[in-house]
Amino acid sequence: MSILVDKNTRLLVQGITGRDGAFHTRMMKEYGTNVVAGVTPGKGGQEIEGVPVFNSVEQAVKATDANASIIFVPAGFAGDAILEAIFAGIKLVVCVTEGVPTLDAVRAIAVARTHNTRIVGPNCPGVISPGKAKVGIMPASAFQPGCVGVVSRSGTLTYEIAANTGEFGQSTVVGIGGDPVIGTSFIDCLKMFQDDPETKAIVIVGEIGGNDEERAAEFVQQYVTKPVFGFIAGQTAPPDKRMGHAGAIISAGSGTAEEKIRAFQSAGIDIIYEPEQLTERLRAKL
Amino acid sequence: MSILVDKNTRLLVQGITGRDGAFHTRMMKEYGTNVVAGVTPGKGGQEIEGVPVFNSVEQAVKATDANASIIFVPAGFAGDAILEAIFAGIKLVVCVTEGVPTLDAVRAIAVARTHNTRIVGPNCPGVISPGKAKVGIMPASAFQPGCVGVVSRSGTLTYEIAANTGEFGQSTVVGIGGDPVIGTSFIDCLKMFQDDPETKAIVIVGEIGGNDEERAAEFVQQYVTKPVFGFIAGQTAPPDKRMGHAGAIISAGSGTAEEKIRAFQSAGIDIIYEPEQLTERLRAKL
Amino acid sequence: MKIHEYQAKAIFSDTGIPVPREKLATAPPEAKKAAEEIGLPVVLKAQVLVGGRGKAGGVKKAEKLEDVESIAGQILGMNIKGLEVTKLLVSECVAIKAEFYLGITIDRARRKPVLIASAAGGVDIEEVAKKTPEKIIKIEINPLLGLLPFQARNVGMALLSEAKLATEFTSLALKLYRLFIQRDCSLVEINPLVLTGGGTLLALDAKINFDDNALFRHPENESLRDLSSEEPKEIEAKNAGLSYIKLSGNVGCIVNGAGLAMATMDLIKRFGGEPANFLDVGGSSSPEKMVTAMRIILSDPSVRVILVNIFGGITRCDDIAQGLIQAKNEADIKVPIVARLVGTNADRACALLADSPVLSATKMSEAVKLAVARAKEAE
Amino acid sequence: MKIHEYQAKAIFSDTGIPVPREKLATAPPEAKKAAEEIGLPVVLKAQVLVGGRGKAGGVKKAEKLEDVESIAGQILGMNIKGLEVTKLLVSECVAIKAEFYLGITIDRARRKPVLIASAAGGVDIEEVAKKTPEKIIKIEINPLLGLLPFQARNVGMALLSEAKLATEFTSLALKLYRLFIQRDCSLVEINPLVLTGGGTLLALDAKINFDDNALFRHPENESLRDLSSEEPKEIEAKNAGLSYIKLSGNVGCIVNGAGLAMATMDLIKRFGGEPANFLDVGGSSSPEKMVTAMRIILSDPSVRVILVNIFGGITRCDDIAQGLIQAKNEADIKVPIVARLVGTNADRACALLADSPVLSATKMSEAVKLAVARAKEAE
Repeated sequence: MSILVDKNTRLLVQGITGRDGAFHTRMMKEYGTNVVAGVTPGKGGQEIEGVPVFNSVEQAVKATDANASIIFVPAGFAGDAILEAIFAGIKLVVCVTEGVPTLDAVRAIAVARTHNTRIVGPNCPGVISPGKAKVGIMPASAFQPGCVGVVSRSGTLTYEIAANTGEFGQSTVVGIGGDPVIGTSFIDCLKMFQDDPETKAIVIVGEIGGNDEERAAEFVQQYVTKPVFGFIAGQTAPPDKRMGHAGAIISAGSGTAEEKIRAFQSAGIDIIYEPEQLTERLRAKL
Repeated sequence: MSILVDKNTRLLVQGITGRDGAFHTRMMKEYGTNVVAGVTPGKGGQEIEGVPVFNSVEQAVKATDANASIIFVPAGFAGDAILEAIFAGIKLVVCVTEGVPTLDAVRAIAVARTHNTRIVGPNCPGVISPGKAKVGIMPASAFQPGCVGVVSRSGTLTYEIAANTGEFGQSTVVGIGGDPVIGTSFIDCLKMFQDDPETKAIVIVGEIGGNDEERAAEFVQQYVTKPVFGFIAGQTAPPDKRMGHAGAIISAGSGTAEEKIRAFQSAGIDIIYEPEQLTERLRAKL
Repeated sequence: MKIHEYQAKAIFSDTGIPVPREKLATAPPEAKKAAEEIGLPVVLKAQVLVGGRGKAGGVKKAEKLEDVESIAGQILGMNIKGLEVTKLLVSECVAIKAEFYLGITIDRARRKPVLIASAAGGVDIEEVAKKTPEKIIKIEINPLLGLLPFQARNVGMALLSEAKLATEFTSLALKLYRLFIQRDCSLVEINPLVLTGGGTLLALDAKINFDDNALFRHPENESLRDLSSEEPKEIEAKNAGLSYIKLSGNVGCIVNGAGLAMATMDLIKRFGGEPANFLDVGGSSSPEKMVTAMRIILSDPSVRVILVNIFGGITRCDDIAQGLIQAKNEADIKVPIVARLVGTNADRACALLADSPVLSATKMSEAVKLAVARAKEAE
Repeated sequence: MKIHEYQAKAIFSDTGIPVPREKLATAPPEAKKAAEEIGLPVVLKAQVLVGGRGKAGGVKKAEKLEDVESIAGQILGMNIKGLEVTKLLVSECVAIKAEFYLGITIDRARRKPVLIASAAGGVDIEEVAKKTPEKIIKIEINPLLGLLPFQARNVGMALLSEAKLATEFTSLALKLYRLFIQRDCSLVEINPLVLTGGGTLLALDAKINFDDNALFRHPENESLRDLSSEEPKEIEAKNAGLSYIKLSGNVGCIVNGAGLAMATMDLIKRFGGEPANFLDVGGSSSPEKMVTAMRIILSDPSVRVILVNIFGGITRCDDIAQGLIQAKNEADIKVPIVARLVGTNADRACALLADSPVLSATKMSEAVKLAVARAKEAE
C-alpha cells in the first residue's frame, strides 16, 4: 500500500500545454506515473509528451477514466480548474499552482467536501509514493520506496527531509502546501498513514504560522501508535513577516516555532533540528 | 401512520407575533398540534397563545426540542427564515408565506437538500394529518381522519377536494404550494403515500403551469399500486396569463390542463372533473 | 414582469454585453433621424411585449434613407396580437457569420437556474427543443456557486470551437448570469446571439423577464413598466392586492385561492356557462378588498351575475360577508349575487348575510349551477 | 497588504458603514484647520501600519483649538515601532455608550470565513480571546452562502439586546462581509464599533488587510499601497518575483522554497552563524532572478558570504548555476559564494560551475558550516 497515489492512479494534467505542465508531464511519465490525459481549452486534439489533450475535464474523464488530477494552470484560474475537476467526478485533485486567492481556495474546498473529493494544496509540490506514482513536481532522485510517511507544508524542505530517510525510504510523501487555507491537513495525512500498513514511521514537517501543527500534535497523542518525528522551520523568522509562503507568518505572537515545538514535544513527537539527523533517529526507533 | 406530521411533531412558529402567525398558532393549538415555541427577533421572553417566544430559532430549538417549523414571516425575510430553521437542525419546514422571490426559494431548497431538511412550500397552506396534527392554515372543519392521501398545488381547492373524500377521510393532506419552485413535489408525496400503510388511495390536485403533474403521472405508472385520482384546475385559463399562483401559467403553449389530463389518463389516474364527484369515485374503488 | 427589447438592451449595455448601435423612435421622422445617425442599412423593429412580431411584419429592413420613414409609418400603429405598436427600435444592420441562442431561466423541475444554448439561433427555441433536442445544450447551475467559468467556457467551445471566441463567450455568459441574479430575473435571453462579420459576439435581440415576487426589492424596475400594455382593471386589482384577469363570459366570480378560482371557472364552463373573469381575493382578505373586487367585476358590462365562492382558511368568511354588505351599501348593485361561504367563520358570515338579498348555497356545484342559471335568465 | 485607518474608513464609508467625521492632515496647521471644520474636541490619531500606536502615544485628544497644533506636532514625526508618522487623522470626538469588537477573517483550521464579535471592544481582541474566551462570539460562515442575515441578527441581539439596534447591526455586518468578499480581504475589523450617545452604531476605528494572492484582480488596491512603510529592497525583490526579508546577520542566503529557506536560516544559527536575510528565489527560476537576488543581497554591507542552497524540483539547478555565473560576470563579487545544488539538473549545474571559484558542497549541513566559517573569517 501507500496513501493517495499508487499504480491505480490514472492522472489528468490540467494546464498540460504550459511550460511547467508539459515539463512535469514528461517527468511524471518518466517516473512511471500513468498520465492518461491533459486538458487545455482550445488545444483539444493535440498530444503533449504522448498524452492526449482535451478541451475540458469532462471530455478527458469520459475518454480516459482519469481518477486524479494535477493542476498547473495560472493562479487566477486554479480555483475554477479545481471545481471543473470536482464536477467531472475526479476524487483526488493536487493543485501545484502558487498564489491562488484564499477565497478561491475556500470555495473550492467547500465544494470538494460535499463531493467527497480530496484536494491537496494549493501551492504544494504534490504527492509521491516512491516506485509507484509521482503526482507532483518533486525531483525523483530524492525519493526511494520504503516505509516512512512524510507530510509537509513545504516543497524543497520536504525533498531535503525525504532524502534523509536513508535506507528506510518513504511509503508516501505528501506536500500539503504552504497557503493559509489548504485542502488536506496534517491530521488528514496522519490518519491515512496510521491506517497504512506499509508506513512504519511518520515525519511531520511543519513551519511557522497557523496552528495546524498543534492540532496534529493533539491527534498524534490520541490516535497515532507509530513513531512520529517532527521538524519545524522558522525558528529564526521575525514576527509579522510573511516568510515566502502565504501561510508562514507569526501574527499577534501566535504561530511561532517555539509553540509548535513545544506542542510536538508534549505529544511525544521526536524533534529533529537538523534534517540530516533524521536517518540516525529512524535507525534508533525502527 | 400518516406522513410528514403527527402526534410527535413539536412545532415552532416563525413569525408568531404577526397577525396571521398569532391567529394560526391559536387555531393549530386548538386542533391539538403540539406548538412548542415561537420566534420573533426582539420579542423573546413573551408568550403568544401560551407559547413561549424566542429571539432565534437556535434558542427555541435548544429550549424546546422543536422538530418542525411553520413560517409566517413576510416574503422578503422568508428565505432567510427557512435557512435559519435548517441551520438550527429543523427537519421539516413548512413555508406558508406567499410572494417569496424565486431565487430565495431556489437557494433555500438547495441548502435544505444538503442538510436533509424537507421544505414544504413556499406559498402553501401546509400539512394536516387529521386528528393528529395540523401544521398549516387550513380550516379544521374540512378534514376528517381517514385513509385518503391528498397532495395539491393549491390552497382552498385542496380544502374543497378534501371535504369531498366523504366517509373515507384523509390520512394526510399536503399543500405543496403554487410557486414555480417549491421544496416538495408531487412525486415526493406520492412516494410517502405509497409507503404509508394508513393511506389507501391518493388524490393529486394539479393545475396549469410547469410539468410536475406529468412527472407525477410517470411516477404513478411505474411505482404506485394504490388507486390514484387526479383533478386539474385551469381548463378555461387563457395562455400567458399568470393565474394567481406564480407558477400557474401556460407559457409557450406548454403547461396546459389538457396535457396534464392526458398524462394522468395515460398513467391510469382516475380523472375527477367536479370536486363533488370524488366521494362516489372513492366508493367505487375502495 | 416583461420589458421591451430596447430596455433590455440598455441593461445589457450597462452590464457590458455588446449590443448593436440603435435608437428608439416613436414617429417616422425620428426614425429617419436615427437611421442617419446610425448609418444605412438599418433594421426597424416594433417594440411590443408579445412574441411573434417578426411573423406579424413588425421587423423590417430599410436599405435607403427614404424608405425608413415609410416603413416606420407602416410599423408604428400596427396591431400585433392586440397590442398597438407605439415604439420602434432603429438598429444598425450587422453582418452575420453565425447565429446562436443563449438564455438563462429557472428549471422548475430541477429547482435551479439553467443555461440554455444552441447553435440553432434566431428561431423559436421551444420548437428546436421539441424537434431537435440534440441541438440544445442545457447546463444546470448550482445556485450556491453560480455559473462557473469552466461551464460557460465548455458551452463556448461547443458552439464556437475557437478558444478565443470561447473566452469571449464565457465573459458574456458570466455577465448575463450576474444580471439574471442581481436583478432577480425569471428569464434573460439573447436570440439571436450573433458572431459578426468582424468576428465578435453581439446580442442582436434581448429579452428580460423579472420575477414578480422579487419586484419589491427592485424599485429600479418600476420605471421600466409599460402600463399601456396592461389591462387597466388588472392593474387596479393588483394594486388592491387582488389577482384579476378579464375573460369573455358573463358569470363574474370572486373566489379565494387561485386553484379554487380556476376550478370555479372550469365548473362554470362545465355547467354550460362562461366565466367573465378570474379573480382571487388572496390570502389575507378584508372587507375593503371585497368592495374593490365587486367594483372591478361590475365595471365589465357583460357581467350578469356574481358568484362568490369562498373556502375559508386564512381568509375569514365574515370578512367576505362584511365586504359584500359594504359593497351593496355603497353602490346600487343590480346583478344577483350567489354566495357560497364555507370554512373559517362561515357561521358568522351566514348570520351577517341572513337578511341580505344574497343567494346562498353550501355546495360548490349548487352555487355554480345557480349562478349559471341566473346569468342565462338575465341575457 | 495592509492599509491605513483613514483609507479603510474611506472604503467603509463607500460601503455604507458609518464612520466619524474626520480629515487627514500631514502638518500641524492642516490639523488645526481640520479641527476647526470638524468641531472640538477632536482626537488626533497617528496613521502607521503597526499595532499599538495608542500605547506608544500616537492617539491623543485635543480639547482646545490651540492644543491641536502642538499635539499634532508631537505625533507627526514620532517613531512608532520603527515607522515614522507622516500622516494624522483628525477625528470628531464621539460620545460613547458602549464599545464592541467586530471582525471578519479566514479561520485557517475551519477553512472558511468567520465573524468574530465581542462586547469587550476597544481592547486587544487576542487578549480577550485568550483570557476570557466566553466573551467572544464566533460565527462560522458557509462560503457558498455568505453571512446570512439571521446569523448577523443573532449576533446583534446578543450584543445589543434591542431589536432595532440588532437590525442596524445586521445591516452593518452584512455590508462588512460583502466588502470582505468583494475586495478579497484577509481581515476586516472594527475595533471599537461604538454605540454613540445618539443611539446609533459607528466604526470608530477601521482595519482592512487584503489577501496578497488576490491583489492581481484588484488593481484599485495599488493606489492604497504605502511604499514608505516597506523596505525598498523587499519591494525590489517582490517585483523580481523573489521573496526577500532583511535580517541582521552576515550570512546572505539564496534558497529555493520558503520552508528550506527558513530551515537554512535556522541551521546557520544552530551552527553559530547569523543569517543576513530570508530569500526564496521561488518556483520558476531563471538566471535573471539569480542575478537580481545576488544584487539585493550584496547591497547589504553586512554580508560576508553568500550561501546558495537549492533542492531542484520546478527550479532547475542549471538555471541557478547559469545565474551565478552571469552575476559574477556582471559585477565584481568580493564575498565568497558557497553553493549546494541538488535535484533537477544538478549534474548540468555541476558541470557549469566546475571552473568557477564557487565553493561546492553536497550536504546541507556541510554547506552551512562552510558558509558560517567563511563569514567568521571575514569579520
